[in-house]
Amino acid sequence: MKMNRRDFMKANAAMAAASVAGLALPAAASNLITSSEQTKLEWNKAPCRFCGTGCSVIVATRDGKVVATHGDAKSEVNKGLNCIKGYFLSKIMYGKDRIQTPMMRMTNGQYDKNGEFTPITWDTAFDTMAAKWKKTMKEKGPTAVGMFGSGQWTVFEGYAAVKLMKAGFGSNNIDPNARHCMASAVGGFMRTFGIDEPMGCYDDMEAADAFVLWGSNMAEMHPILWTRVTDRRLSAPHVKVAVLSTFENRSFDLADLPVVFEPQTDLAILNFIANYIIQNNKVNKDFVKQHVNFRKGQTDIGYGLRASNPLQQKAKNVATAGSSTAIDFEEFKKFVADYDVTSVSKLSGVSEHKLIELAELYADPNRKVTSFWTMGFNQHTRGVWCNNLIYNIHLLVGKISTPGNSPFSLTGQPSACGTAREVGTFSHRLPADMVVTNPKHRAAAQKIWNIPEGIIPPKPGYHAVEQNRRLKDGDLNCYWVQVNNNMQAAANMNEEGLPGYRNPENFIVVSDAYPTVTTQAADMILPAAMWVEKEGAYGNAERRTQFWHQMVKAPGESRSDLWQLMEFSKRFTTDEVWPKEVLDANPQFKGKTLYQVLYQNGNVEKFPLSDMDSKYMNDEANHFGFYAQKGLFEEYAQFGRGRGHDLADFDRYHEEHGLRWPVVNGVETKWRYREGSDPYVKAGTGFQFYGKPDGKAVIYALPYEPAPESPDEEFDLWLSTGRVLEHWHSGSMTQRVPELYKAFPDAVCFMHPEDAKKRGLRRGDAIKVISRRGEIKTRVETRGRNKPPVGLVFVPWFDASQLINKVTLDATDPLSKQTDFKKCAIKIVKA
Amino acid sequence: MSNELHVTSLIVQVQPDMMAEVRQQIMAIKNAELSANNDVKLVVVIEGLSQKSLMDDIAIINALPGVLSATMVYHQSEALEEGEI
Amino acid sequence: MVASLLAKLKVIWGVIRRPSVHYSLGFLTLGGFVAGIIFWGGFNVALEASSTEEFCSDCHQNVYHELQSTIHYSNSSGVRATCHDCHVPHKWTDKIARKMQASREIYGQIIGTIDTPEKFEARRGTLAKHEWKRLKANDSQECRDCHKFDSMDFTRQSTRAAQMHSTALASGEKTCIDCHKGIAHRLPDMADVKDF
Amino acid sequence: MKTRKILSVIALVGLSMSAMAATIPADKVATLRQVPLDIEPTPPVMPKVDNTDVEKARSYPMQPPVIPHKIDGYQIDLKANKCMQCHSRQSSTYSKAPMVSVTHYMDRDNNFLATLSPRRYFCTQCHVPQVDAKPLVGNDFVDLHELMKKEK
Repeated sequence: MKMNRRDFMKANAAMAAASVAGLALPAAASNLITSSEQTKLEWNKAPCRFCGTGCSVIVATRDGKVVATHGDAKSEVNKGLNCIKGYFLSKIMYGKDRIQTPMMRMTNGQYDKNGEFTPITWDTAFDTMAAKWKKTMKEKGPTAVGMFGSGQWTVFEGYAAVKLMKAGFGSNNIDPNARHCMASAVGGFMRTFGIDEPMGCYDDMEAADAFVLWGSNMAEMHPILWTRVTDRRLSAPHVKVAVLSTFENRSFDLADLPVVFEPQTDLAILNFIANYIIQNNKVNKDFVKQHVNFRKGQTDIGYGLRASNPLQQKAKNVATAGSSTAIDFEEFKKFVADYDVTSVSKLSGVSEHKLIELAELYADPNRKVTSFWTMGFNQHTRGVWCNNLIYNIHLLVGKISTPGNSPFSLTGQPSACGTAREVGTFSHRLPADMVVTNPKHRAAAQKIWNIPEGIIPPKPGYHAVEQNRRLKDGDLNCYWVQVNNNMQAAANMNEEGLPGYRNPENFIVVSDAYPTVTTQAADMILPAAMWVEKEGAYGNAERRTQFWHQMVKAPGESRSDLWQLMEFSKRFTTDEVWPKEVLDANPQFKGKTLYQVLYQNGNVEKFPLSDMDSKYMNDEANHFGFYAQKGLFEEYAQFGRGRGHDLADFDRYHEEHGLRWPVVNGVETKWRYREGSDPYVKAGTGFQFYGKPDGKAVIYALPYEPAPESPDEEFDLWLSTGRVLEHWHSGSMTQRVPELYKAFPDAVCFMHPEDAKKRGLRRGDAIKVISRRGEIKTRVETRGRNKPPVGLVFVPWFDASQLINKVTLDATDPLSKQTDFKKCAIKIVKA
Repeated sequence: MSNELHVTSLIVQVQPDMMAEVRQQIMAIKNAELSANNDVKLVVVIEGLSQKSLMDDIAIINALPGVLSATMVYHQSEALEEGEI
Repeated sequence: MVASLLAKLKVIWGVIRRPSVHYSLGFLTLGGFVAGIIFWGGFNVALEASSTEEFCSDCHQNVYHELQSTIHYSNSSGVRATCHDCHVPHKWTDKIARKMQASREIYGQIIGTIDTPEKFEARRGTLAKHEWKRLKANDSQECRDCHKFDSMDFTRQSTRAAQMHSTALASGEKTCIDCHKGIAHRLPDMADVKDF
Repeated sequence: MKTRKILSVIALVGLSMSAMAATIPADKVATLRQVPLDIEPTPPVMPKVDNTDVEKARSYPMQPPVIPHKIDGYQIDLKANKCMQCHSRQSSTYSKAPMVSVTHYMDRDNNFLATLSPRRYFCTQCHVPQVDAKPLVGNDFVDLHELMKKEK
C-alpha cells in the first residue's frame, strides 16, 4: 500500500490524538489509516529519563526501535510539554558507542589492573567478580565491599540492590549519587518534620501568590516546572517572583525581585526574614503554639573534611554536630535578633530595601508563598541548616501544607525520591524512612525480608564521599558502581576519586550503557540496559510514583541492573558471607544461595509470568521465571503501608499517569499534614506533623557560619559549578544526541567582563581554572545565559573533557555528608 | 501559492445525543476528516496550507452546536516539495 | 566636570554680554573675534567632553554595562560604536537640539528621577521611546552614519536579513529602528509597543 | 532497494567489528574524552552559531524545530520577548518567519488564548540554536520515514 507524505502526516496526527483520547484506531474505522503497517506504531507512556520533575512522555516504537517521543497530554505534571532534553529522549539510547559486551582490563588473557579493556562473557565477568568479593570479605569482612548506586535506578533495582548489600552481604556500604544531590534536603526534612519529602505538590504552583527561588535555577534545571511558574506569574499580575542566587541566571528573566547575594550568606538572609517576621508581629501565633517546638542546634560543626584537615581539627563540635537542645519562642526571638537588616545587608551585599521586600512576601498574611530550592541549598556545607531555616520561616507564619503555601524542595534526579530516598539506598537507611541504627527498624526489615536477626549491621556504612576516601586508603576494595558517572561528579577527583579507583588493591566494576570517564577508571565494565529497554518505576519530587513497561530490547549483551544484581547473587551462598553464629542459630538458611534467600523468599517470586501484560516484553521476568518487578515492589510496599508511605497496588501504576503517596484507600494525597487533605491527620487537629512523636514540627535556631574556603589573595575568585539546560548531569546521554550536543558542545567559564579584563582576558581565550587541588583548561565566556558578579565564576560539569571536579573541594555538610559544589576558591590564568 | 502543508489533530468532546449530527457537520468541512470516535469523543484531523486556515476550521468546529470543546493535540507543518500534493 | 565647565562658560558669557562702552571699533571687532573663538572653543570642549563614554557612563552605568555584551561594543573587526555615535546626532543643529534635550536628563539625574537602578528601570520605557521616536523621525540617521544601505552586500547577510533589507528597507517602508530595537541595551516593557 | 543493500553492508561491517572487538586501551574507552584522566586537554575554540536561516528537518513531527539563526542578546523576560517580534501570529505575515505552532496559543487545559500561552513564553526551553561543532559520537536513531521506506 503506497502512502504519501501527506497521508503519513495525517495518520500520525490521528494516532497522536487517538492515543491521548484513549481511543482505539482500528484500520477499518478510519479513512486515514490506509495501511496496516501504520498500526504497528506503538505508543506507550513512560516518565522522562532525566530530572526529578517527572514529566510523562509518550514513546512511539516500531520494529523494536524508539522512533519518536512527545509530552504526555494526560499527565498532570507536564500536560503535554517537554523541555528540549525531553523532546530528544528518542535518541538517548542510540549513541553509536553503546557498550554491548562485558569488558575487563586484561593482559595476555589475564586480569591486569593496568591492562587493556578486553571483551569477556557475562559468566567470566561474574565469576571474576565473585572470586574478588569472596576473597575480600573473607580477609577483611563485609565493610571492604561496597556499592555506589543512583537516583536513576528504578525502584525495583534500588530495592534489589539494598537487599543484596544489606540483607545479602551484610554490608551497609551502599550509597546513591543522590548523596551529592538530595542528602541535605533529607536531613532538613528529618530534623524538622521527622519524615522525608515535601508536604505539598506541584498543584501549589497554580495557587501561589509569590514564588521565592533559593539557589535554584529552575528556568534551566526544572524547565517544565518553570513553565508552570511562568504560566502563573504571567496570567495573574499580582503574583511576584523573587529569585536568589550567587549569580544572575536565566531564572532572573522572570524575577520581579532579583537578588544576587555573597556566597554562604543565604544563612543570614534566612535568619533575617525570621527576625523581620517576629519584629513586625507577623508570627501566626496560634499555629506556632499548636504545631511547633523550638530547638537550638549545635554550632561550629566542621566541614566534613578528612579528620586530618586543619579546618576539621579546628572545629569544636564535630562529634556532636547533629545535637540540639530545646528552647522556647523568646529564646529563638533573641537568637535571630542579631540578624537585623543593616548587618545582613552588609554581609550579603543585598540592599536593605530588597531584603525587606523579600521578607514582606513571607510576612504578608494575605500572600500565599511557595519557596523552591535545589542545589543552592543542598550542595552547601550548611545544607541541612538552610533547609531547616526555610522551614522556620514557613512555620512561623503557618504558610505550609495548604495550596500555594509550600516550602518545596525540588529534586535533581528522576528517582532520587522514589528510589534513593523512599527505598532507602543510603548507607544509613532502610525503606520507608527507617534507619539501620534503630534496632526496631532492623528487626522490621529482617522480618519482611524473611532473613534472620543479626544480618543487617547496626553501624551505617560509608557514604559517597567516604567511599572514595576509603578506596584511596585501601579500606574498601571491591566496589560496584551502577547508573552513574561518579568519576566526573565527585569533588576533588585528583586527590580522592582517581587514586581510589586506581589503587592496586581495589577492584572496580562499573555498569553503564555508555563508556564514561568512570568506566575509564574502572577495571571491569558491564553493559547496562537503559530506560524503556526494561520495565521500571520512578518517583518524582512531588511523591508521584510512575511506572513504565519495557518497550524495546537492549542492544547486544546489555542487561538491566536488576538482572545484574539478581544474577550476581546466585554466585554466593550464605555460608560464604553470613556470620557463622547467625547460621548456627538459623540452620534452615545454611547452604542456600543469596539468590534463594533474597529473591526466592516467598515474596519476590510470588507472582507468575501470567500476571504480566502479554502485550509487553519483560526480559528479567522471562529470565528468572517470575514477575520479579511485581514481587519486589509488593514486598517493598509492605514497609510503608500503614506507616505514612502507602503505595498503591503494583498493577494500578501501569494504568495511571502516576500517583502521589500516601495512597490510602486508592486515593492519592496532595498535601500532607493537613486535616482533610491527609488521611493520617486526626480529625480536630488542623495540622499534624506526625513524623514527630508529639505531632509538632521543629523550628531550629541556627547561625550563619562562613564557608570552609573563600577567596583570598592568591585564589581570588569563587567557583560555582552546575548544569546547563541542554545537558543532564555528566552529559553521558545528552552529549550523544546531535541536536543537544550542537546546542552546547563544550563547557565554558562564565565570568564578568571586568574580571576578564583585569586578567587580560577576552571572550574565547583558553584559560586554566586552578584551585589548591587541581586545574582544568576551558574558555572564557563573558556573554550568554549566566552573568556572574565580579569575583565569581561558573563552570558547568557536563563536559567529559573538562573535569571541573578536579578543582572543586570535597567539603561536605557534616550532617548530610553532601558536598558543596557551589563554593570554593580558585584563580584563573591564561592557558 | 503557499508551499507549506499543515496538519493538526483535535479531540472533540461532543454531547452524546448530538454525535451523529456533529459528525455530519464536520464531514462537510472541506479540510477536516473524521477519525476514531466513541460516544463522547471524536478525533478530527485538519489539513491546510496555512496556520490561519487551521485556526479558522478549529473555530468552526468549536462553534458547532453539540460540541463541548475542541482540543488540539498535534500540529505539524512541512514544506512541500515541488509538485507534491 | 560639568560644573567647572559651566562656571568657565559663565565667566566668558559675563564678559561678552556687557555692552561695550568705550572700546574702539577695531578692538571690538578683534575682541569679538577672540571672544568668539573662546566661546566657540569652550563650547566645543564642553560638547566634546560631554560626548565621551566616560562622561555618559558616569551616570548611565547600568546601560553602559548592557552595551558591553553587545555587538556594538565587541565584535570581530573591533570597530565599535560609543554612546554619542548613536545618541548624539552628527549634524550640528540636531546635535545642539539633542544636547538641550539631554540637559533635561542631567537635570533628571541631579534631582533624582533616575538616580537609582530601580528608578531608571521605571523610566526606561519613556527614555527608550524618546530615542526610538527621534530615530524614526530622522530615518535612523545615526544607524545609517555607519551602516550605509548602498554598501550592504545582501549575499553576505543571512537569508531572512537579506530579504527584509532588500524589500522593506529598500523601499523606505521601514527604517532601521523599526526592527532593531534593543540591540544595544535591554528593552523596556514592550507590552504597548507596536510591532512587537 | 539500493539503499537497503548499502545499509545491510554497513550493518555487517559494524557487527563483525563488534564481534572481533579487540582490546581497547583504557584511555580510549571514554568516547567523549579520549585522553588520560590525569591530563587536561586544551578545549576546542568556541564554535560559530549556524546563522543560515535555513530550516532544519525534524527527526520526528513532535520535535521542536531548532533555531537556524543567532539569538545573541535576545531578550526574553518580563518586559519583552524578542523572538515574538518576528514569530508571533501578527508579525509572521510580514517577517516571513514561521509563526509559532498553534499549540503555543493554548493554555494548560488546552483552551485557546488570544495571545502566546504564558506557559510557552520562554522559547529557549525547547528551541535552541545549533553551532558548527561535529558530534563526538554518531547516533543510530532511525527516522520513522526511513524505517518505512526500508520496509517497502
